Amino acid sequence: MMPTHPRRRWSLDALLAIALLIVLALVPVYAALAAQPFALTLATRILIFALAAVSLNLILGYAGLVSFGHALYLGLGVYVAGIMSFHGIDNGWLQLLATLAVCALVGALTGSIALRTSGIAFIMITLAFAQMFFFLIVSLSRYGGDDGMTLAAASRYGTLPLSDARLLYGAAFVLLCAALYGCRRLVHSRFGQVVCASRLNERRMKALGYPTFRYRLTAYVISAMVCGIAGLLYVNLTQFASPSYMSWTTSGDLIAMVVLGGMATLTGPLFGAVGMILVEEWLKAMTQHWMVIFGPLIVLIVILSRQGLVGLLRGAEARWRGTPGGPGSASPSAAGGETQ
Amino acid sequence: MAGAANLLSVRRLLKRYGGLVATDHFDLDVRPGELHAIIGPNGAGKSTLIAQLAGEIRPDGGSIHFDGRDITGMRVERRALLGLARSYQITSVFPEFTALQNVMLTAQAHQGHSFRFWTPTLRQPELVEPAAQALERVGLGSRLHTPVADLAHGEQRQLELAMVLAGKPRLLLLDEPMAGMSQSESRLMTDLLLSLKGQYGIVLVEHDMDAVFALADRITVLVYGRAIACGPIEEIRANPEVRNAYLGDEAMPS
Amino acid sequence: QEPLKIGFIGTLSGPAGALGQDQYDAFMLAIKQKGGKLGGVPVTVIREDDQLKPDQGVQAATKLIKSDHVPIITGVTFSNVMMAIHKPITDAKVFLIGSNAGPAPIAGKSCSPFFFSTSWDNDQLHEAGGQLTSDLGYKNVYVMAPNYQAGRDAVSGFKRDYTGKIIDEVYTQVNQPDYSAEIAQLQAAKPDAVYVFYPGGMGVNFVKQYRQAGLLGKLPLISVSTIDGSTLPALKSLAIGAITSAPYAPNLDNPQNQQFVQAFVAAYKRQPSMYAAQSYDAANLIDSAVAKVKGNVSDADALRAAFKAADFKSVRGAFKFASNQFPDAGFFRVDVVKGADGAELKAVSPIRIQKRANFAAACPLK
Amino acid sequence: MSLALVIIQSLNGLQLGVLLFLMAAGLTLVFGIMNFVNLAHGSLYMMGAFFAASLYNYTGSFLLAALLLVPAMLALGLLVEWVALKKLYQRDHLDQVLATFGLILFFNELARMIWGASPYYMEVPDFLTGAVNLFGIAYPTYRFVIISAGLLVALGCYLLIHRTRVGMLIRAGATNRAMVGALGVNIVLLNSLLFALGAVLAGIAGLLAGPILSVQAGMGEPILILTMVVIVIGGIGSIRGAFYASLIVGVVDTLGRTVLPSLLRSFLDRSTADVAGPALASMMIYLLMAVVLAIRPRGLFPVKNA
Amino acid sequence: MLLDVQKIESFYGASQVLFGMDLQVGEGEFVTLLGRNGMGKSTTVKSIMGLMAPARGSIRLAGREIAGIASYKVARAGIGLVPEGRQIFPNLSVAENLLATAHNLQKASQPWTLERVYALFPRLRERAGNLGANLSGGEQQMLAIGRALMTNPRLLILDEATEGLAPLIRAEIWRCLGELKRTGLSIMCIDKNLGSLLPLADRHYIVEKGRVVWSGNSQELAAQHAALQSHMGI
Ligand SMILES: Nc1ncnc2c1ncn2[C@@H]1O[C@H](COP(=O)(O)OP(=O)(O)OP(=O)(O)O)[C@@H](O)[C@H]1O
Ligand SMILES: Nc1ncnc2c1ncn2[C@@H]1O[C@H](COP(=O)(O)OP(=O)(O)OP(=O)(O)O)[C@@H](O)[C@H]1O
Ligand SMILES: [Mg+2]
Ligand SMILES: [Mg+2]
Repeated sequence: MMPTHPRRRWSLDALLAIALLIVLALVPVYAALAAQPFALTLATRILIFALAAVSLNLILGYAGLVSFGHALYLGLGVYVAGIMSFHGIDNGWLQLLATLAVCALVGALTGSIALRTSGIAFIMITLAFAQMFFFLIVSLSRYGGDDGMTLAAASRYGTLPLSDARLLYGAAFVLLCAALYGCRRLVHSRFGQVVCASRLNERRMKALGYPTFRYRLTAYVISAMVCGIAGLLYVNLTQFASPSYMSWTTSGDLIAMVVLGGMATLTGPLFGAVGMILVEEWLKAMTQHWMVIFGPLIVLIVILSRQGLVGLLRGAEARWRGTPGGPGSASPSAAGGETQ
Repeated sequence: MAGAANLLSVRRLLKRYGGLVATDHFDLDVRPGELHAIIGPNGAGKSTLIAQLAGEIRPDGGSIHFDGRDITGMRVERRALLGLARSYQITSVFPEFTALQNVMLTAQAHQGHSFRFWTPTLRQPELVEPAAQALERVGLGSRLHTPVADLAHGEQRQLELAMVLAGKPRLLLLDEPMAGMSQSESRLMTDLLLSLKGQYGIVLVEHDMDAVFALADRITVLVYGRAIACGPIEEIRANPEVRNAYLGDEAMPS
Repeated sequence: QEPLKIGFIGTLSGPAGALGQDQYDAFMLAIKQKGGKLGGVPVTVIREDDQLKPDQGVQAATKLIKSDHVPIITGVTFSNVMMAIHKPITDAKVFLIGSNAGPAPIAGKSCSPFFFSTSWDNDQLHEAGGQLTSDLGYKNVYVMAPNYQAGRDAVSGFKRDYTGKIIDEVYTQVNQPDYSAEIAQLQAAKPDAVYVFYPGGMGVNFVKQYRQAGLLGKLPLISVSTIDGSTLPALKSLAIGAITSAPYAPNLDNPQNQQFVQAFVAAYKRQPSMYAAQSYDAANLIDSAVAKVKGNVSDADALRAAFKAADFKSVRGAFKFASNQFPDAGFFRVDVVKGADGAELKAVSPIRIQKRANFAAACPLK
Repeated sequence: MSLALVIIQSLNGLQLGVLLFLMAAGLTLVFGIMNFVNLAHGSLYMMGAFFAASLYNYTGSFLLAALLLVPAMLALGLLVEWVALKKLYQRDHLDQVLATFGLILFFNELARMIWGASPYYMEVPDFLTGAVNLFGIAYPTYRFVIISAGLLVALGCYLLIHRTRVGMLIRAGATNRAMVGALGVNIVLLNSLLFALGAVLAGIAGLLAGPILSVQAGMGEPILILTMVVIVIGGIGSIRGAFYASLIVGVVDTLGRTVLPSLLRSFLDRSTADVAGPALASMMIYLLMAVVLAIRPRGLFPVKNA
Repeated sequence: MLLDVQKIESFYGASQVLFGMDLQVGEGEFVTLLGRNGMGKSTTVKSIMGLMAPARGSIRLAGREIAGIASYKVARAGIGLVPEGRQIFPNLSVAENLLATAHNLQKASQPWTLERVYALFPRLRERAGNLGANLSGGEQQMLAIGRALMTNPRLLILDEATEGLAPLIRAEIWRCLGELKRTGLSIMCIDKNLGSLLPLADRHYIVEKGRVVWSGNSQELAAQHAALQSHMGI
């Protein structure tokens, strides 16, 4: 007997996300036609941060591990590429491999200590590890220390250098789409279900026979590795490696993107990254004291919406369709039950 | 009485909280297929005992053997995979998951490791089917896709049982499964447990004496962490010490 | 006439926002004084805040270059931002007129024909400090700086022109709030004088605590980039008695500076800092160069030659570019003395640096 | 290092610890006991310092400034709580992290708009200037004031939380707000007042730190991170834990800064030691925290509950 | 009439749970709510207690409208709650649990004290210094009752009054409730032990799908027991 599934239906937020991806895919065309190369740079930044946010969402949203130090892995990606090219290794594949290896290693090491704690202590210990690496990089004067260092040469994939803006953009776009799709599969897979359920009730999962620690650690490591890739792209965008990439405010920005977009939703990090960066740019253009507006705006969104932008969309959709949903009713989405 | 024939045998189990001895050199044997009830006043140490059997609390002394194996120091998740399944006194499920997903988690736990990253679980019949069957068995067949948060208290208790069953357990540790149920539902649950009886070893902790007397093969009475009596129903009912310490008038045949 | 677009990048927000603000205000003052024009061409300044984040700096630079198509960018407060944006800007053949940060590499092997500085290179600043300390006759000095590149540059620069003995050199954490432990430590070492480099808030912390330990006035304190126009308002009389080595002080006795200080005070109700002064110089440098090429900024070679001539009056007095396009300009002993609003900075005597920075030699430009 | 110096440095460590505790106490009320992650506590500290500095500069009296500061911070705390945070108690920590992150941005910029971007002036009051001579090293009198103020606050907080009925209610409310309300306590008001009390404590920390530190926008965050490290090491929600952890962190940090470099020099060559010393010293407390949490995941003095 | 609930309707999000509940509790009366699981008994209690606001309908306590007001005001007006699932404060000791919210706003002449509660539940005295989290389930239930009594209510509401209690203690609780009733306290009780409730209670309400489907006194209930049992599953 195979029970019937609830009917599949594209939700509003999924449709909007697809529309957004299509718009993003057209940015290079626009940039070329309108002679606005800056638009491409901005959009690349959005894609890269969206990728990092997707990786953070995996542990923050689905696994319920509030990491306040995720910028660490962004920074590791940046510095692995930076240091390798400093020593004349600009082979992109090698850099990618090294980034993945380093992030996995650091993730496994710090994760296995951090995962012993939970709640606020977890928030703090992830922050502490990020700070430790921050200070470590600051003291490496050979690689620029606090001042950072210019990327000696862009990563090269065969004959293709990532310093080509359009190539970089393409790579970021493809990787983001892949990450989104991968995340969707992952969350509904056996592994994903275990990770989500461990967030809801870890003790019960143990009683069911799951060694939860290793599943959560694996999720943490996967997330670290994906974020490392974002770092690798980022250093090619800015052509510069700086310890400030792994400062705690960057971690805060990433959290803001995930939460404002909608935690534990597939599309949330994408909306979050796009929204945050665009609003920031727009406010900056308006006033020097943009943060006086930006800060309260964050507070306002947090208060008004429990599920971030995606939550607002779903609420609107529910009202429009006249079905129960939105805040108040328990949302199965967080369990990975959405858009099966 | 001891020996390999016992599914579970506990010897001189000891647990202290500061000055309080919650489990005091406690012995217990559960035969395969036996329903063994544990009763006793509040704070006697029943939940503490169950938690030690399940592996959530580490005893300070004594031994626990399951199916001839010493599991005294074994971790919770290993015990669960051996077939030791427990339910909680306070309902403990995954509120944001649907009923089906909850039960599928149990099934999944017993199908090897879960480092499988790609196929959606809802498209894996080897998970969905046993889960749906278990739900059917406890009477939740129509609630498969209801998020658990929307289930009533009693239904959540039923779900709790379905989760236990889906794991192909060999010994059930049930801590007050009737708690918070109305009489009719208690009766349903009693019937359900009756239908399971004989297939699994069951350790039942319960204050609902109607249920205990309807179900138990043997009863152990726990007072201040110590077993003061152990035997078949009639023997326990008749025991004046038990009546004094625990039953009061309720044990009178009605 | 098509206005000339000039990009300004500075640290305008965050704790160090005052520095960038000084640079910006002075730059705008110069333009205002010239009727909204530089070199006879009307200018619009496009302002970008790097938030003291290198990636933000790069982003701002990219925007200025690719989207606004500016031919000239000025400002840049901090070394790390400068390191990040130097290459992208000069690679795009856009002129970068730095008015503060001067990290060693861009004065040396990474120098670029498109980069000019109206300030100094980091080492130069501290060579002057070392020279001053020697001149004052202190034989045993205790040296302190924050533990980052600029701090280490500071100490190595100091050592180059200081002839006495360094009892100990101590590197403290960046943005450390409390120095009481270090202050106890240095008292125990019994030096003749203490030399420190603590820019921004760190300086305020250090000097306050140094004063509270009763040391200021007893144990001479020589500092660089620690007590300046941006931090003095927070210290006021607490800093009286400190000696500093600086490229600028509001009381420098030249006509250009006198009118600058007067105009700056009138416009912004505060004394100009060295950041303001250097940025004012940058504006005047651009003014002179644009005038020389008659507003035709598209001819890069001509414009570069015009910059190189440095045909303007610096508020620091004599000013010319060395081969690496960093200035040969004055440094001064500047004391903190009792003044109008509690305390003011007063240049006492010029410092003659013995040796030129050795970076110019490393720079391939001639 | 001589014995005298060791004593002085321990005193310095103690003093830093007490300063940290002043922050940690207020934060523990809000963060540990109300179970509300308030990153904006650093901003309240900053506002306290600015208020105190302005009041002091305006009235010319430190004591008067201190007196006026309390109602000012109370009002600010109530306002912030009422406008922005009231709705967030029942939300998860993440929403709180984020909203208060937004508040940090707001307050830093606000301070910059009101008081300017450069550090703001504040000095030690005349009657507390001067230094005591300890073993030939001048030790500022004002530091003793900080130490005693911190100890007083520690005692007061401990008594409030553990010896009064309000304390019981506060602890009860941390785990089950709805139930406290259903038993007849105006938990909304209680929480507002508690938050405001946290703000006052932060303000007092700002007041005391103002004369020795630079009062400027953004001054709250470095100390906030340190304080949170303290709280986590001590065990979240425990005033006692926060107190001991503050002292431990203060001493470890101070000795790390002073002893470690000379220690390293004794067996590494000078230049390596100069690089490694400060780097290690700056990572010291984070290492300490990692070690503590690896061994005792709930901190040194965990609060016992479910 | 002490408590008068008229036609209240309550929702969780968009799903309606109460469809016009009506019930009354007189001064000094002992009333029970019966019904299968999930029928809305606890929701009724929460609505009365101000823990959720009913969308429609009125709730009067001694003539004063209390529907929708904050729960602490309801409590102060004189309702004491023993909630479903106990909800004692895990990080407070037993004594603190009792003292923290104690008050006597109704000016009861013989207010509840620690001593009286301990006399009622001697087990609690033994465990007085223990944290709430470290109590057994039954001890927690006793504590929850004691805690409600310490607010000196005029109306005591017990949701699942004896859940998880041993038979002896259960009997003890029934005896206490009887005694409390004699002192003039009004009681509203939800419990499944009909046998014990019948001699104690004055009137009964049977709840089904969010409304009252039967009400009557104990004799009537006893008389119709069999029929009601098969229909309503009480
Ligand atoms: N962590 C702990 N620390 C101290 N004492 C504890 C702890 N856990 C339980 N106890 C005490 O141990 C005794 C046994 O508790 P347990 O929960 O096992 O009782 P129980 O038999 O299940 O009672 P009930 O039937 O009421 O659920 C109780 O007196 C309880 O207060
Ligand atoms: N927080 C909630 N969110 C959504 N639905 C809820 C919630 N709490 C209860 N319900 C639903 O409301 C209905 C009534 O619940 P209620 O708890 O009032 O029943 P009850 O009569 O007290 O049952 P029980 O005897 O099991 O306690 C149930 O169907 C339940 O699923
Ligand atoms: Mg129990
Ligand atoms: Mg109920």
